[in-house]
Amino acid sequence: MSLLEIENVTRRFGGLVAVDDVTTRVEAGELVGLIGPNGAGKTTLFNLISGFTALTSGAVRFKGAAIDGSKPHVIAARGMSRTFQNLRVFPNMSVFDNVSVGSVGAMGQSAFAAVFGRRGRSDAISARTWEALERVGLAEQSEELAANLSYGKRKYLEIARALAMRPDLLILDEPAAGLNDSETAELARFIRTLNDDGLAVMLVEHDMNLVMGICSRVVVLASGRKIADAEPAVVRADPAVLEAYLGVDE
Amino acid sequence: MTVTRRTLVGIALVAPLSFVGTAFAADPIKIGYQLPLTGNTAQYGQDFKTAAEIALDRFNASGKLPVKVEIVYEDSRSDAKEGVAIARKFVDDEKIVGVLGDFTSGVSMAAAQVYKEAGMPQLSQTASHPDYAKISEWQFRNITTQAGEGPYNADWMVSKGLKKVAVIAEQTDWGQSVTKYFSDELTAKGGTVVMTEYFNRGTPDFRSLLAKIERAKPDAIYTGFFYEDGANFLKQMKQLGYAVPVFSTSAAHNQKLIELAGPDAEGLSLTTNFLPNSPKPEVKSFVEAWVKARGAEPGQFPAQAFDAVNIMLDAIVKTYPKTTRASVRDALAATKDFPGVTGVTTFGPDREPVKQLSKVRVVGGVFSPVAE
Amino acid sequence: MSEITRKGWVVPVLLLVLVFAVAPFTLAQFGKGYFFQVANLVLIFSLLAVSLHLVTGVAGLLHLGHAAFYGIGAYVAALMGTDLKLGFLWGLPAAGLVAALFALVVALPTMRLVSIYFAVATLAIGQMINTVLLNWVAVTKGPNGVMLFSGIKLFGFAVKGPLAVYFVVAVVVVASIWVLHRLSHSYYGNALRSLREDDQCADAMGIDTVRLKIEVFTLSAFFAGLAGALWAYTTGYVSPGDFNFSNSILILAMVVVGGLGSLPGAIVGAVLLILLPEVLRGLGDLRNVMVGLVMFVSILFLPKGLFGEVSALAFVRRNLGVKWGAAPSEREVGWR
Amino acid sequence: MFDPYYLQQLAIGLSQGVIYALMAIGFTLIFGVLNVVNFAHGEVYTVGAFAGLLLITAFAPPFLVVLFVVLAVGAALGFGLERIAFKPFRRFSDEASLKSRAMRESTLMSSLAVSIVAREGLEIAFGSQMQTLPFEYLINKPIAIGPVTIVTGDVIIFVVAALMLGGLQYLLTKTRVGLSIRAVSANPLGAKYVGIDTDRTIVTTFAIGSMMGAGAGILVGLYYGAIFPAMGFVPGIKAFVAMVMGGLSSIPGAVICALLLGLSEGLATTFISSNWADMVAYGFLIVTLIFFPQGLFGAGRERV
Repeated sequence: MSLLEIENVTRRFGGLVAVDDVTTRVEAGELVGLIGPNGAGKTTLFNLISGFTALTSGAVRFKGAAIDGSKPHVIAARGMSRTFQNLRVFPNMSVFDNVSVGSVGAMGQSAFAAVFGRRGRSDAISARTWEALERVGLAEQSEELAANLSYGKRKYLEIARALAMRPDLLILDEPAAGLNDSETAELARFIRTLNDDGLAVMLVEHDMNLVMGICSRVVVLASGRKIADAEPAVVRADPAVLEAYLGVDE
Repeated sequence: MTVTRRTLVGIALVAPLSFVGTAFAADPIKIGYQLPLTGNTAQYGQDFKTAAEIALDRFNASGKLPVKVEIVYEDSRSDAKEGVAIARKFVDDEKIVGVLGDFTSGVSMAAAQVYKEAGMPQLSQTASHPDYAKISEWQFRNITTQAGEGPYNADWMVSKGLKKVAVIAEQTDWGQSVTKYFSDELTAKGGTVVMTEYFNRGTPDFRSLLAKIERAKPDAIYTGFFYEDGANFLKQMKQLGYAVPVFSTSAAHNQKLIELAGPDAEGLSLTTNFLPNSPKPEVKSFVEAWVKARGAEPGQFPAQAFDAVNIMLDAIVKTYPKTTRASVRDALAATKDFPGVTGVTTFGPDREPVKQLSKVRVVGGVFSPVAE
Repeated sequence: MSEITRKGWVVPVLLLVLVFAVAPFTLAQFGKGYFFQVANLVLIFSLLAVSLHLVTGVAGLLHLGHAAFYGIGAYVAALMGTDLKLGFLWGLPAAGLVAALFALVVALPTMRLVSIYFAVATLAIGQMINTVLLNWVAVTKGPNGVMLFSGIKLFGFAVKGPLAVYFVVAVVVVASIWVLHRLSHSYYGNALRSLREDDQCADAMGIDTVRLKIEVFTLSAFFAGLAGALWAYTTGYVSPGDFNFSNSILILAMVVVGGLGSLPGAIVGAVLLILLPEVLRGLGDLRNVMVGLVMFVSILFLPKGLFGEVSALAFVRRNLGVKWGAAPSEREVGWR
Repeated sequence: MFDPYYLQQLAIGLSQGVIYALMAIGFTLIFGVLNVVNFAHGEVYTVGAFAGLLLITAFAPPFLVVLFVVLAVGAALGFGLERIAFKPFRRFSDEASLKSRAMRESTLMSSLAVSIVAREGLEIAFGSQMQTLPFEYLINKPIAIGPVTIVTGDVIIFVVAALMLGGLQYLLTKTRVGLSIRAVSANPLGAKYVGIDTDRTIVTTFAIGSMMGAGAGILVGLYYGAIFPAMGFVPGIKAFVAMVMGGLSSIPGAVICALLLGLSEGLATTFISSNWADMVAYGFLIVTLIFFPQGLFGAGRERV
């Protein structure tokens, strides 16, 4: 049983087939890249997996249980957390509070506990939050307002928020978008270390180098269809992939 | 810095004491008047204020008392929150021996709880809630309630052979009492209420309701509205080309009704206890003063306020120099055959007025007395 | 830093001293009833503003019908007191619970709405509840309102006099605000804030946004209901006009003027918008124009409120709990 | 055999709806561009009516002159309102402010504050009572169409509303100004980048929207013969509701919903009672929103 199984997933928007009969999987502890030219359906596939968009047909299983049709928060609570293509931190909350939302989302805190609860539970939430903050190196800026962070730091903030949920699978939607080369390289190293610690990661990326450099397997989409699914070296040599990229003139 | 603050605190603590110290006999006696001077019902409150000023100026000029009487006006906006705060304020002011107002029953009754607790006589010129005077022995009013006006109207209509009546009234405590007392008497006299409906005060469009009334085919319509809703109602009735006799209460007795509705107000019948064209001298002089101040003839409500102020002043005169809240209350309760512009007022044991009603009809753009 | 932590008790104690000792003592100096009445109003509206703050300020749901739940509470307390002869100790919790129950029922279908659609739904709910209060004569006594003669009785003792009533109101309001404070400054509160900032994103963080919205709407209505019961018992007469749309807007204005998202701001807003019209009484007819102008100027120059959320949060943290910027080893989770 | 009574009630409900529609058009236009609730729109309506009243009592000009002067006053009011209550808040353009709800709600409150000042000011100047109007100006002469009676005002208001709607659609789709309004409404930042003077566009929108509001005010004032400082409150709420029901950005949608709202009130009076009419109208709104969470004519919410 794979960690995440995607079977014959299709999504239509009106006449447009955004994702067309895609089948793939993510194993526990794997680092999978999802690439494709613009409009290939990568983000749509992400949204299908994380419950933000409903499937037209097909099935998605996570840890063996069907999750298609589940609400995003249910899927998240099962251990899959995600980031967004266009940064979506909570700008008017502090860095700590941003990340604590991930912790509280995973652990839960009832209104009653918030008022009358003893500190134990809160300490657990707080500990988890600090752990995530330290992991991405934002502990020093925990009091800063998220809106005041630099663009690069906000990327890490979003990842920290997802990590605070202690997911089994982290899905990253274009994490390197808008970063320069050295920042991208640093991010790549960071994602690598996450994976080294046993966290399964799936990332959508435009940046071929990033994906090819760190992923153990690469899935290629073009016009909603899967055209390749193999190790980076194999994909790089695949004529269909080259055609897809060259044909669209990426 | 510290010194200043200490001084300020000192002044703040001493100030009220010094007031008490300087109080002596020639101090004016004060009456509180809570009324809406701003907000949606400000027009009524402003009328009351003008009427009260006329009454008070005359009183102070007459020299009936060696000291002056003052009226403290406080704006309640017809908001219970503010009304209650004002009531506390009046109660706190030792020199205030009696309170007039408020305009609406709702605010009057909220404030009445305070007056009841503190023992302050309250005389409302307009509060018409059936339970208002029942709150405590401190509440008085000089407006006839619908318990008197409703049956009077019902008898009038039955005597004219109008037995099938549609009753409409605004959805307020007053409107509720309009329909209740009228309908009880009408059915007792063998008439039938073919339809009863309430509308929200300030409804701009009565046409749906009018069409509905027309369908019920009454002989006449009995209405519980104030002049503004009344003017709209009558105009739209004319628009729809619907004509049946319309009867109303003293609340609609206002010159503005005729100004707003114009010829469409013709034929409206109503009861009142104030006749501005009455030959009585007290009425004449009040109307003159009013016209001087406002440029138009006064309606029922200002007259009501004018009388309320005079009744209160009369009670103060009777008790002077031992004027206290309790003595004023007793004097008010003993008011008998007080000659006011709205007729003779006597308070019954229930602190409700016993008054004479008159019938008027709009003829040629004026409220004209009719004998039927 | 740890010194600041230990000072955490200072501000709350100062506030308690102010509410329970300084204020009543000073009020008693100035007058007997009026100042206490205004103080009661300030307390009641502080509670209303803080309860709306939880929905509108923290969870970011523009709520235009809050006064209706306040009204339900007032009517429940008043009707229980008159028709059922159940006094303050029954009426107070019942007012909160019934208001909360109503909120829950209306929240279930409407909480999926977002942004302005939600706002207009709350407006409609508020108007409908008000229409019912006004027109369902058989139960609510309609426009006649309900008169509540029995004052506050606690365990057989009648609470008499403005000072005693003030203390009862103050205890209920302070306890309620404490609860609301704990709610808004907790991880639960952070989850609510995430709804305000980006509810889809919060969803991806495992937060059941619809459920949370329903919860917070219901909780807020509970406290509005308590405020209603206090109003019913302090005035002794309730009528539908006291709970109309204008009052909803007044409460909203308090929350916004004070600083949307800030609990101290909501209280500051309530104090200001209740006291201002009273202080300006001397201006006569002009006073409401002045209230509008003050509101306008305060929003113009301090659009994030007199007591903006960010500064307020920093203030709360500095004074009531741990300094979060501290290195992890020095951390001490105090107020969360 | 259909009872003409119901036809009459339908006609009354429709005429009520047209009045709400008249108000909703300007409201929706402003909301569509700025994405903020303009609480002062009701006061523009009221001030428009008072401007007409002053003109009538002072000079007694012909009806059309009154209407055009009021429209001009409305445009000026819109300009002033935008400058006072909305423009100052556009100085905050940093991200935290743009996303901050406090900032978004601040214009709502500033317009509320302006509306309080305007209403209270009118009350001090004119008193809160209904003003007396010369009867020859009232547009309420009955017209009988078979068994149904309507009045001249119904026709005038219907024609004006239709002209406004048509004119606005033309303006928005066929002219340069309309293009920039639509651009600013779709994406203010993008519009700025392609060289549209957003500031000017916004103020133009306000002027046009307020012109319609003021025109509605005097028309309805003359229709009912009732002009008073609080007259804008109820139509303001109803226009707001109609706009939301229609899906926020669709002006024809708002008009249709305003008609539905008027009809539902009329029918509620017919079958239940006039004091419950509001209940039916708002209940109708809630049910609509439950089944169409984006309003009847709204676009779906953008996801992720």
